[in-house]
Amino acid sequence: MTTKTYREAMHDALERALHEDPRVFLMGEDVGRYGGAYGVSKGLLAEFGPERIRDTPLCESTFVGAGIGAALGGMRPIVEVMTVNFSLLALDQVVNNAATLRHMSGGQLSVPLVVRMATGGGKQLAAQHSHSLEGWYAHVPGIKVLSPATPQDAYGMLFAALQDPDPVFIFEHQLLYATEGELDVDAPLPRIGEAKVVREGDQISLITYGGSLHKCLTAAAELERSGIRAEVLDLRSLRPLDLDAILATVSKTHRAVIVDEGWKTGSLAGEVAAILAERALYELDAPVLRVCSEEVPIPYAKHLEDEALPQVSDIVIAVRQSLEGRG
Amino acid sequence: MTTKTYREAMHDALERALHEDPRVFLMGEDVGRYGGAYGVSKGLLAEFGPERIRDTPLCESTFVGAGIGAALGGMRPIVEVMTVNFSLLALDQVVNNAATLRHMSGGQLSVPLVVRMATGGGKQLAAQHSHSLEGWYAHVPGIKVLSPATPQDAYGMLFAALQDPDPVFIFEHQLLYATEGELDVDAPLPRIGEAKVVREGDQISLITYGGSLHKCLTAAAELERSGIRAEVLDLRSLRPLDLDAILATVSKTHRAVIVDEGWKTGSLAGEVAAILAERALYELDAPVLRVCSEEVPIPYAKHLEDEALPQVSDIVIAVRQSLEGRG
Amino acid sequence: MTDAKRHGLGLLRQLILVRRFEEKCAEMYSLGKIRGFLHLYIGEEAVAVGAMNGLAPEDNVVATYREHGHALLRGTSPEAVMAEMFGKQNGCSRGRGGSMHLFDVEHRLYGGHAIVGGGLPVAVGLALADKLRGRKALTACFFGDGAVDEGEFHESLNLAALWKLPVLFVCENNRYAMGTALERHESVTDLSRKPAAYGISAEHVDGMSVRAVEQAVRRVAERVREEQRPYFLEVMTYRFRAHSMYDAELYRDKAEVEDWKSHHDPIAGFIAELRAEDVLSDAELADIEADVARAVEAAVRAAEEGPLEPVADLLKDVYTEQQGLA
Amino acid sequence: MTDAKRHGLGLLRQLILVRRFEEKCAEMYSLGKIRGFLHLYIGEEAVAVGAMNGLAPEDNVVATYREHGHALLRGTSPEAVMAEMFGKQNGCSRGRGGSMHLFDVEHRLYGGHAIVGGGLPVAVGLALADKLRGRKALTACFFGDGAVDEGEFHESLNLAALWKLPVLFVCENNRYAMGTALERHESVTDLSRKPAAYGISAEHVDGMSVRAVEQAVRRVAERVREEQRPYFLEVMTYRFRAHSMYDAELYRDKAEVEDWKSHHDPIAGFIAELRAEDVLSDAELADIEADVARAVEAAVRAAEEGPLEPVADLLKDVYTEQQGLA
Ligand SMILES: Cc1ncc(C[n+]2csc(CCOP(=O)(O)OP(=O)(O)O)c2C)c(N)n1
Ligand SMILES: Cc1ncc(C[n+]2csc(CCOP(=O)(O)OP(=O)(O)O)c2C)c(N)n1
Ligand SMILES: [Mg+2]
Ligand SMILES: [Mg+2]
Repeated sequence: MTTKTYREAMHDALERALHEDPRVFLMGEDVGRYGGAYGVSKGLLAEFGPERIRDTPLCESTFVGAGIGAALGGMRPIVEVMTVNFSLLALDQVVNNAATLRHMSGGQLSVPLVVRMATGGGKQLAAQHSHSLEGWYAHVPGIKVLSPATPQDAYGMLFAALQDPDPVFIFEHQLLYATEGELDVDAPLPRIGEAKVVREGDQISLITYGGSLHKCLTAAAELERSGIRAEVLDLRSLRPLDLDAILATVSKTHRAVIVDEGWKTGSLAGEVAAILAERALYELDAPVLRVCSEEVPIPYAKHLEDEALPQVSDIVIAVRQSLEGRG
Repeated sequence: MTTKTYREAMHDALERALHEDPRVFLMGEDVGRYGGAYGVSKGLLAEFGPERIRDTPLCESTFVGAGIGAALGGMRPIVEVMTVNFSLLALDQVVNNAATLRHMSGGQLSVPLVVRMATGGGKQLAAQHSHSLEGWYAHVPGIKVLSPATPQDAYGMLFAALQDPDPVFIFEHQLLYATEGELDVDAPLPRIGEAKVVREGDQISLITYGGSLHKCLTAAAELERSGIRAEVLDLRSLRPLDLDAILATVSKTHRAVIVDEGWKTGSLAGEVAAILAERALYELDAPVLRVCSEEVPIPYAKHLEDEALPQVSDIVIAVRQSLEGRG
Repeated sequence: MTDAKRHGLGLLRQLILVRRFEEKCAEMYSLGKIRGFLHLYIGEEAVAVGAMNGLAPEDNVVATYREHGHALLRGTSPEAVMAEMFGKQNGCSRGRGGSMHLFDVEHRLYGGHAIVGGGLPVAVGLALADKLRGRKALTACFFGDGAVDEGEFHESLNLAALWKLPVLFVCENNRYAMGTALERHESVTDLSRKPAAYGISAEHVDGMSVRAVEQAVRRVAERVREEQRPYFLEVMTYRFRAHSMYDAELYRDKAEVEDWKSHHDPIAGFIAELRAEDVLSDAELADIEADVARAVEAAVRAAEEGPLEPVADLLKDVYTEQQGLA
Repeated sequence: MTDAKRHGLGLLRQLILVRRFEEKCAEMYSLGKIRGFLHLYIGEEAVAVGAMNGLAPEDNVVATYREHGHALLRGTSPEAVMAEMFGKQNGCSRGRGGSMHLFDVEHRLYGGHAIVGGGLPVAVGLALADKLRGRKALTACFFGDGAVDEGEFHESLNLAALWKLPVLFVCENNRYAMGTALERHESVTDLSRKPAAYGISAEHVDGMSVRAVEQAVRRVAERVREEQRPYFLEVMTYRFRAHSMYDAELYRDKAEVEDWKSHHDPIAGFIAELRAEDVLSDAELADIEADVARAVEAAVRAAEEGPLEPVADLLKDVYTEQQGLA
């Protein structure tokens, strides 16, 4: 057990995966000589050479598609799509190929592809570089979607994804790379589809994932000082969602605030709220609340960006509002 | 007032728009000589010539982007993206340009662009040609999304979209083109953001849009024969959603079944359910139910496709289930 | 029978098989047995017949939605192809793909892609896998002139050239992308001039001559496997039928189509060639036709009789079943 | 003062303005006044200076995220550009865009695009609008060598050529796409060979010579407006600084960068030229530097003093406000 940053954990996982399985290779824009836009793959080119650490041209659709093809051809590609913002250019390959090929071929093909990308805002990168679109990916049957929020999950989920025979998309919130946490490289792998209660409480459930987890934990700590016991559920797997865990926490606390950096309308938070409306209506003592991004292209100026993105204070306010709701 | 097919109504609207405003032009794959993949623009090339009816190469990203540029440059382009399936290739232009340019430029620019596309399944076109992704578009601030379900709305919404100074996306379910309805070309234009109760009832609300509207109406008629009075709300505008209308119908009936051809997880139906969980919790006498597509790449074989897509019988079953729910 | 004769008759049988098979498809479509989109290859058969004869079994094939011929020639049985179009479980994709999505991993046919241009990146990836694994095989990627417009064409050629991948790009230039004539969708209509932008060698082939295609593909395929570099063939052909069954063909003259049919039919042309060489008798031709007719009938029968996949299996293979998991 | 001299000194002032302005940006970044991504144009100034002098005010400009120079030269005030980077309401995009999204409709600057390749289709559309409206103007579209890899490059050149649109494609080839050298992202590194695939004429220009760029752009721009056809300029240049402020520059030798800086600096080079022509005195140079320094200081002051947009206006202009509607 050591303390590592999220960046280091993902780096170490990649390094180990490349060591352990000759079918694994990494490709994407600037993963090699540059060391990765977020520095995750720094050093791997020197260690594994340009055949296995492949700098691609700028062609998101084609290098994601080539990842699909290489997976069909017996390799275990890990594709880094610098950020989710650019992944829009590759979405056809994701939705129409990666997600369909197994089912549509009558089960003949598998696409054991892992795609990693940074997501989220908070660095004043403005409207074209601050998207949180993992909720869209979670809509697509045929792929799986993970959202590690800790170094331990970053590490473990890469292996869970590599062991999975189907395409797995890993979303890494860009503000997480510098965060630290414990890393046990021998810990059992996380199971895809399993959420986790990361803080226990019995008055209200904060349901969240990825970059918003830390905001929820901070909010929960703050609330505790006012005597409010919030439970925090980290979804971790966005597709499949862990319905049992969602229903369990709400059945325990009877109130839910869902926190998600996506724009509210059509957000993944909306899906969780819908699940509650369908399956836990009689458990709810107050309306479900969502803390999401404002419905606006994320602006550059810090005060505007802060206003647009979910903040700890927004979570605290939502919790108080929920607790004041009718019981 | 005449009877027209949906196809004719959209054709007539295009024709009139081209007559009335010299800034309007139509571009897209096969809109000219072929007459449009669904025959909507047949005859327009002969009438308006190749400058205004422009067959494009196969380059979705670029002709949508060119529509954005032409709108910036003072034109009123109508872009036809044959189907939503191919629009994935243009999603970067939609999300990163059409939706952002006004806000991100500090209000200097407007993008008066209209994009039309066919959507939906039901014609045995298999996994790559049967998507219902309008819910994704409804997630994006900066654009508006319409879903006409009748000839009258097809006609009126084209003009509503053209009059709007911002980008408007019109989704035309492919099974609607051959359907007939009354068309009054002098009727007042629909307002973007306005849903419509198309059948009154007081026991349960069927909330739907587009290609699913007719299924809901059929189900409602069938239910009436068993004495069940279902109200049918046609959302019509998917962004912005008409919250008032959604809340009004559920406040009246206290039960809701949401019908949407998108895959259930992360569907627009989920957003509507979330709105109810947030704002109408105490109005609900039973869990919200969603009738959506199964979470599967839509298969070719008819019996499998039928099983995958929402059917009238699924709606009827959901209604009965809801009515049996606790009051 | 000489080898040359045997080979010639073999090619002819393949050409006729694809033609008659698809004529039957059209008939089955009008009977409602086949649904959805159906894109016929009639007129273009020499391309796939020639190409598949020039490839090796180890090579991978990626094709478009106009791929009945490619599947049949690659080795997928007519039964499996017809059953697929009938939506039956004995179809090569279990009835889930239909006409546009024929898959046959045993014969290394990786689809059947219905998004124009969408197969190219996949082909590049298959070739990358082979290169990394040291497999001496190429990936043949078939696509139309319309696909050349798409960004993925450009990206895929660049990547294949940059990484020296064994991809054989085969452009089936039938002069139309749906209803849009080549000169209305491409600024440079000589498509074989495009690959120079990537340093990829390219040539034209007469796609109405099965022998020309076969020879070109065989020659070039060896080079691709040897040199581990992509190559581009522009195969000049013409579609005799509508783009799909929905197409009223408003965009081209009947006379143009008739001219192609009467003067450039790849089957009539090849029959004339074989006759001129004195290696095809009327009886042999009749035998081939009879043999093919039997094969097509058998295919229809298998498709008719094939079972439907149980509805309960709808969700099967959305994901791969994993040991110990549901 | 002769016209030639006046023009020369004007160009020099512009070059120095862009340089000093960006040096100040770097300083402001290290102070935390500017945040987010900041891509400096230092080393490449002759491209935008030359180009903007060769264009007409009626022409449209579409640029990338490395566009401070383009904005300044197009006519946006240093105050408005600096304030934008400070996130202030007096910024040219009201502080919402930042460094990567400078907009100035008055000067026909249509961004500031941060998705590589994403500006090209927009430029094509602007040119289409002009053509349809009969405006005699072109759209100049700036993009990097990395953008050439993207599918939209291919699609946009094809569409512009096919529809004969007045687009001047200006490729700012600085030999790197972020950390990836040209030869590692492009199969054919002579990018001026690409436009032939679309029938578009192309040429190289020395991007370290402001006069070469200006002359080429002026000459070619007239042709584009006259002939109503696209044209492609590959401008050879080099980025002296890191890709953005986050870049440790592991991918290129210090020596390579030093060589470019000492032997190819577009400003030092132009100063030497002017001196050799005897049209620049030390005093004049000092005046320019002082004048520029004042302009840059004024820009910083305006940025410092500018107001923040009220948080209550966050949602303003997500949509256009319509008469009678909220
Ligand atoms: C990305 C995309 N855009 C549009 C379509 C609709 N479409 C199907 S086939 C076709 C024409 C393709 O022409 P070409 O590549 O020449 O192939 P051909 O049909 O002539 O064999 C079009 C526009 C599609 N399937 N995919
Ligand atoms: C579609 C897309 N992919 C990746 C990126 C990340 N990125 C930003 S700039 C850049 C390099 C672009 O290089 P080039 O076009 O040569 O322009 P330069 O920065 O050299 O001026 C990359 C990869 C992006 N912004 N957009
Ligand atoms: Mg074609
Ligand atoms: Mg560059």
